[in-house]
Amino acid sequence: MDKQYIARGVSRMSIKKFGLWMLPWSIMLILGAYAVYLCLIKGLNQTNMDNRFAFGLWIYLDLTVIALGAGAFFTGFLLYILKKKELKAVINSAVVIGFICYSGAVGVLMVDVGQPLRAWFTFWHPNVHSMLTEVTFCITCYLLVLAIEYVPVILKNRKIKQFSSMLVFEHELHKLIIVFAAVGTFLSFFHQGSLGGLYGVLIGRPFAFRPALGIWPTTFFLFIISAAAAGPCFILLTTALASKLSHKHLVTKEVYQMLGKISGSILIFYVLLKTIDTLIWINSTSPSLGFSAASFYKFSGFGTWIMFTEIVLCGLIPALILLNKKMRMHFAWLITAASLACVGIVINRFVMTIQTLALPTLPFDQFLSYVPSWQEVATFLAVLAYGMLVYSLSFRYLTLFPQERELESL
Amino acid sequence: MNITRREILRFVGGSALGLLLTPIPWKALDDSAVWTQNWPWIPEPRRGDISFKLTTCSLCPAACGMRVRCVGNQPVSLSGIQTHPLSQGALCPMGIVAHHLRYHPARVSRPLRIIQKNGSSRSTAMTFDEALDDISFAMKDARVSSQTIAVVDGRPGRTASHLFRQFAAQVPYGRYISYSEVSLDVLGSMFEKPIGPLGYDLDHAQVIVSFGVPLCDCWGTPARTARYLGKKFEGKQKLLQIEAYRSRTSEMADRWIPIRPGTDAAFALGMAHVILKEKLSQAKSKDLSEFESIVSTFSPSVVAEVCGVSEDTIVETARVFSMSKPSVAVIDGLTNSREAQAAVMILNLLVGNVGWKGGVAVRREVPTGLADIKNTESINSNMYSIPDHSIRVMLIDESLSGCQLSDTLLQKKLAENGIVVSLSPFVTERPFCAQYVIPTPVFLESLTDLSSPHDSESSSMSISFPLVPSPTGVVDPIYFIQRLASAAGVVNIESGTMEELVKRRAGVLYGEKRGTVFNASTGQLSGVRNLLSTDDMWNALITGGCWIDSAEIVKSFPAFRLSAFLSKVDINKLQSGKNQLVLVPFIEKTVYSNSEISPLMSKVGQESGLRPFGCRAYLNPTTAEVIGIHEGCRIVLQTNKGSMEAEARYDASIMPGIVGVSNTTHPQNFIALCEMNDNAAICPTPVKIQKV
Amino acid sequence: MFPWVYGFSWTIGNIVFLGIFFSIVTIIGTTVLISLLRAYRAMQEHHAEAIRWESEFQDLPISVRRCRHVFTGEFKQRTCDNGFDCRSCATHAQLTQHKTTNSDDIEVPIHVYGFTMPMDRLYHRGHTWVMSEATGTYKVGLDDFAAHLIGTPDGIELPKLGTHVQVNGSAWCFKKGNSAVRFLSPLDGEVVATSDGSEGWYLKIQPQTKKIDTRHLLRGREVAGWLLREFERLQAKLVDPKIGVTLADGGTPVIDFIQSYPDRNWDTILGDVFLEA
Amino acid sequence: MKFQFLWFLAGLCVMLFVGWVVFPYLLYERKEEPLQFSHKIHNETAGMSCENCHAFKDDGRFTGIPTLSKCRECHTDIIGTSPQEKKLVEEYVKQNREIPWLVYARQPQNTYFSHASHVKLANISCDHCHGPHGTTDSLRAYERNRISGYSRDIGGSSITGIKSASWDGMNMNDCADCHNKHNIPNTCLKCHK
Amino acid sequence: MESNQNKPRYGMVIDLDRCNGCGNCTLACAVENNIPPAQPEENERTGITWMRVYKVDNDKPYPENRAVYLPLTCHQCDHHTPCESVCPQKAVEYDTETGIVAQIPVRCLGCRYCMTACPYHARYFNWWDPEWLKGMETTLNPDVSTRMRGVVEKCNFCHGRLQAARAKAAVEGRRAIADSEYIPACAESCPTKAIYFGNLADANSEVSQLAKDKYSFRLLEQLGTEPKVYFRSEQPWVHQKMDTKLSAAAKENAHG
Repeated sequence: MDKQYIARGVSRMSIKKFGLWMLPWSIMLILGAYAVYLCLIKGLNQTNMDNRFAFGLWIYLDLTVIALGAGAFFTGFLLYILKKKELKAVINSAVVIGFICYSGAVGVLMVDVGQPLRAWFTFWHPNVHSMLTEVTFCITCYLLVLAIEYVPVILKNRKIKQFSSMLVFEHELHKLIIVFAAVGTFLSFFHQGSLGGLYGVLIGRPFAFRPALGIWPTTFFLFIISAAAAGPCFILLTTALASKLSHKHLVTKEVYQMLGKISGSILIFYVLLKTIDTLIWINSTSPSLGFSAASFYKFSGFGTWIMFTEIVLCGLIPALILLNKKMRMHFAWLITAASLACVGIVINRFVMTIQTLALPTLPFDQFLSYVPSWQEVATFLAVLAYGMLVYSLSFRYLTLFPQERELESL
Repeated sequence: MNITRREILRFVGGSALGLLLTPIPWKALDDSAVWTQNWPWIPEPRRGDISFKLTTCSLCPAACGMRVRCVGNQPVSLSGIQTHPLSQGALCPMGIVAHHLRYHPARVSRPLRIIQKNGSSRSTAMTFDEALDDISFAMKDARVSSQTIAVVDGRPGRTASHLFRQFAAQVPYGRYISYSEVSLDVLGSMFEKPIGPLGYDLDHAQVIVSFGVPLCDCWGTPARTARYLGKKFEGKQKLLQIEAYRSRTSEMADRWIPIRPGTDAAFALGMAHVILKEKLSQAKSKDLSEFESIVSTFSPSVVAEVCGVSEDTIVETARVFSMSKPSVAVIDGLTNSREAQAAVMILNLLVGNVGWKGGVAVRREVPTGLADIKNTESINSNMYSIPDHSIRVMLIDESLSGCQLSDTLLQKKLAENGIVVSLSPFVTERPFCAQYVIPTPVFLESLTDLSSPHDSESSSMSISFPLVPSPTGVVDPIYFIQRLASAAGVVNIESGTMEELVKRRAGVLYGEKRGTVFNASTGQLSGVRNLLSTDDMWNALITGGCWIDSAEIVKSFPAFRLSAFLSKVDINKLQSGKNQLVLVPFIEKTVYSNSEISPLMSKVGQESGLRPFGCRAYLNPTTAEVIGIHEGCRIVLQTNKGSMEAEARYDASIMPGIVGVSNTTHPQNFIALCEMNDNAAICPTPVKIQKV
Repeated sequence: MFPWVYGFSWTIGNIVFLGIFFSIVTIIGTTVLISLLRAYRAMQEHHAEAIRWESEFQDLPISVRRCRHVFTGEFKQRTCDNGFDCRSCATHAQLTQHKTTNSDDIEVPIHVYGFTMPMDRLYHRGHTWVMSEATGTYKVGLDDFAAHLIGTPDGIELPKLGTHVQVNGSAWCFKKGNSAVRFLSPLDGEVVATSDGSEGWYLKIQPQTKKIDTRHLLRGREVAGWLLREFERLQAKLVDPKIGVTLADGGTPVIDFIQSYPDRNWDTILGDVFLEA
Repeated sequence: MKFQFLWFLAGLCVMLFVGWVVFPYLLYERKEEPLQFSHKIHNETAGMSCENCHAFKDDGRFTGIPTLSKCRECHTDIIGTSPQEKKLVEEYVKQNREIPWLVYARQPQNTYFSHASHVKLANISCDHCHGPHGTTDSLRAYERNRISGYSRDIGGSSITGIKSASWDGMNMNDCADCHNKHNIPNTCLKCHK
Repeated sequence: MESNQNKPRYGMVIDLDRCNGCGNCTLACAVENNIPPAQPEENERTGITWMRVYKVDNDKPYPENRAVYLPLTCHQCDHHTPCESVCPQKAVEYDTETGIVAQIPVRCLGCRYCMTACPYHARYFNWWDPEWLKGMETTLNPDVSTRMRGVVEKCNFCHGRLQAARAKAAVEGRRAIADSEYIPACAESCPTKAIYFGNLADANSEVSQLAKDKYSFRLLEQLGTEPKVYFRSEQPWVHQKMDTKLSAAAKENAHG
């Protein structure tokens, strides 16, 4: 029925089945929309955030998805700048993922701020010394870039490209895609970093504070590298997931291998730096602010195990797996390692956001915990649902994996 | 001509470009942001001339001078008058927000009839005259059935009080019941003849032994704490706080003596025992021998056992108390049994603090300038002298907050068909037992004279003068009593408005030519005799000033009986229930007796946890761990009188084995739990705790 | 944000930060604008067809994009990356330069699997042929393979007379079932006559130039090799998973494949055969 | 080709018209002052000076527009012939109702402005910000921005925000410009409360 | 950025040994600054209390348990003001004139980054729209604007009072104000005179004298943000708990 919209040579499930698949996600989205409505109309009292937990689930979510969405810029960078042709097989998917992550993040941010109608003040009266300003500027620009990168993928839809004008525009735009790849890389570099800087500059939070290299705290660079490491892993996982769900080979083994390899080599580098950074923090930074590093881990549930899990279990180990050719060849290992790596990043963002706020700074203050309200969770899930919907639609009607037709005809 | 899609698109494209070249998008963006900056649905402060007016706080007998900041005629904030001789610029938390009292959600502006039906109460508005008719009918009925008609006055010594007494004196079966929150009444009634109004002269005391009185927590004059601290740091005054809970006062005190709750009497008598044994007393009591026999059972060893302190502590305290002159022992009237109050007051008598500067001051009456009433039993009886279930009509003057009257006690004295008429600005949980509520003006609306604080050496008088008009429908208590009197055919009751009467009183004071007058606008204290006219006096008094009587040392006293109230004291009773969990109230009364005085009170309770609020039970961590409940979990407090749900909070400042609950949080269900002493005051109650 | 906005100051921070921001915005803006303008120009200059072919060719499976010189065995394996336009292909030039034209000139029609391919014409990779006429116009038609593959179309969409067709641009369309097939034009020129194919041809085309460049068209022996491969591909596609290989070699093939194998994915097959992505 | 562009131009022109003519007209709602007050008459005929009504109080506050009591000082009864005065006396003075003036220069509640420091210390004349208001014979209509709710005088008469005079426009930028000119520090708390 | 020579640096010294935790300061502050009362759901973590009194105890069991009441407000950090640098749109500003850290609600977009940056938790977010009892809105202070939902606010040493003092001075033709003319509501309302307020830049002022007192200390001094609120207590355990210079010195002596 919607055949003329589906690319030639690839098979998709029937429109009915597709509808059924979309249904739960749509419901989730609607529920989230309701939660958002509540937050905008009644105010942020709908959340469980408080004066101590000024940041909550949402900011954490933003940090995470943006880290995982880094695959978009990084793949683009590898493909168009470093000319890694193999990655052409996933670039479209990467772009869509990136677009989803960033638009989702920006959307949630708009709910998270108390006065969305004043959000543009940040542009009008920017305080360029604030990491958040850097983040805001870069993310909005980069979202624009991603949108533009998304356009050709859409225009390539079998039906749309019937219109010559569309096809021609796509063609011309695609010729210049390298420019966007370059700009995207530049922007991502800064906002991924600034997200790290966001916490690194908090002199008032000795748990997060890090000394500056140049004008940026070390977390700036750690975030960039960790994002670069996590991005490909996430692309790898999503691709694997997509091919699992659609029972198809979408890309060749080599592509998986390559993604894994790249990610692994960056990850090991990250783990190294992270370790050094942590050691410096334990032995110099934190004591100089009058806090023994140990004092941060004496609270139930938030022991040193987190640090271990983050750096060793979900950092070093996956890195080694990915770097080991034999294990990498083994698909199960590849997936495990990739997942671990992503989990590692997720934990890192959690520690930076939630643990930082949970820890007391005043000598007479206590350790506080926080449980998000259903409105927060619903909004969170809505972003997930939104991602699922956009990705499913794109997967069905657009060519996310150029190799698919080839692999199918075999 | 027909327009193609293409053409429409072109048109739209053109207008889109055009739009960007117009101010519309930018102006809209800007103005919408401006709109958020003036959030339409939040109130905007009124503009107007700023002025400062002076008056006196009428919330409690402390009668603090107040500087009222007004926008136009609207009071917007209150602060103290630094030069004020009594309040010295200090206010209590209630005083700080007293100007919000007018907007109390439970404010009433029409007389109400309240019908109680199985727990729930339904109120219907009625006219003033209807209310008057109903009440006078009940009074007639009382006359027929020869039942008591009582007027309860929580703030004696005012002009209004005098009218109440006139009323009670003349109406058949009338009783005027003054009810002051301090234990000095008990002391007074130990003498054979009344010796005039008493007051603690805390300022000149060298040693203060306080039995759980929140002296540094806005008890009495809010300026008290500052004065004490000043003396403390100069080493001129010592405060010994005897209390189970490490309260604010204990923190400030020089010495904190933790004793088991409810054993104050034992401790005091223990001290008496030492004082007598060590011949530290020269008291000439008629019943000394009788008293000695009672006290003999309270040897330090036994008392130490009972109170959970060391013998030395008792001995030492007794010595310090009796050897350092002047010294004074203080205990709170509302939260302690009468024998406890008596036991402590005895200490004052034993070491001869009464009438001694720095002890218990004997103050002179402040003349009212109104017709005298012959001193019959009907005008100086107290709650206890009234037989239970005898009162048919009970008028309670609650137009001024400050003094808490135990509802349980009222209920006890009320006849089955008895009715309670509350003269109150609100219907809060306080007059919940009333059948009629006569709306009265609140602070800043009402004119009233104020009697002396409990904690000053000499009598004083000040006037709370209205700065804003009271809402239509509210009536002044004296107008009500005058109308009721005429309805009941009482003839000799003072006529005239409050202002006239109070002005008359001021005139009389001026005539007496004694004492000094403080003029807040000049900050000057001047002798009355230096004033030019009664108007000077009046003007000074209605603008935050006050008249202070000159102190005089009383030479001779009537005889007194020490063992008057001790009949019921039984060491074994005090022994009992030692190792069980007990429920005790936190004395938060001074601040919280009217916690809804302003919704801003949430800042010191709900929003900061600074003061106990809500249904929270505070336990010592060790106790809590023994019972196995963790911080913040919901628990049920189970006494043999009932049960109540609460949230458990750890507090290391509480004695193990105690569950502390603020006596101000949801009083009904809390009070229902507790056992009452003869004073109908909450006393430590054995309690069991279950998790929800 | 701008110097005239309240609170702006010429600090290094502002200059650098906002400088970078504005240059990035400019870059993004101009790039989009450029591609828009280019697209507009391309449309004006009728490059649409060429561009479409270029982009479609990129998306064709490699199996389809074989170089013609593989059919003649000159290469074992080679994929064309020039959109089947040998006119501008260096490799093709050097491979063909020393060949004498008559070497592979043959008159007799070739028969492969019962398809007849007359040699009096040149073949396009999209299964159309060109035959010159005395009048200087060129006849364009479908080859036997295509004819058999499609059988009788349900409908034909022919270009208006006077339309300008170009090499690898779409020339005319068939409707078959619910899928449409467009045929690529083998040469540039103006359509002077059209026919429903009853006489074997569909278009008559008048090229601008007297002499037309036909280097990109298949001729002579390579036609056989080409058709062989095409047939193999078709066979592979038609293989019924259950039955296995059918249509015994030799013998005359069925007239209408689509009708005889209705359950196959014809959309894809026709796409592969007629070079449509 | 040309024809196609006509459509584009049409769209453009329509929008420009709407944006520059219709929009400003719709944006502001005009309200007449409750009473027509003539500064001219009060200065020239009655020979009053600005300070008579717009004075400072000892606590440093500026009276701004005087309250009814000020008017009452002279207008207890009708002393002139003007219908407006009649209205004043009958509707306000007699009934003791404050006159609900619409203040052109009213700043939002989040803004603090000290006349004292500007007039007494900086010696800025009234008309520098308020224009030749003191010589007018009548009160113009008050224009309220429908979206922001501000008086048009705050944003300035021109929709573009370009000032035609020192008193045209009283928004943050106008204050800031003057402060910068005399390099008075522009700290937020100076003007925001 | 011109030099801040001979400009006032307003600060506080709070004597913990005098504070009895009555809560006057909190209430006076709320009245002065139009802080709305709590909504029913509001609690210690979502409430707005610019001046907030904490009970700090010595972690010892009963009856050794001792406590002081610690009024905590914005410390107006003088150096690397943590909240200022992080605000994306200059809604937070260090006032070079007074050393007071300004929070401008109408510029704030409510991202709450400054709250995460503040080591003292002295910043509060308007989770609810402000609501007063009917009629109570007439008791609002015209010198302070009411804030809307979704913005951050905090103590500014009752800047409205400073403005009033300045205006008064201006009328009298004075450019500077005397220290005595300006005192925040909390300090004014303290019944035990535990809060001293004044100009720290003036070496002779009472506050700067007290600040130099050996029993005075600052919270989290090691962060190097130069807070302008000092605390004072002669009780050793307080210094231990807050781990102040004094307690450090004491430890030194104990060892050597």
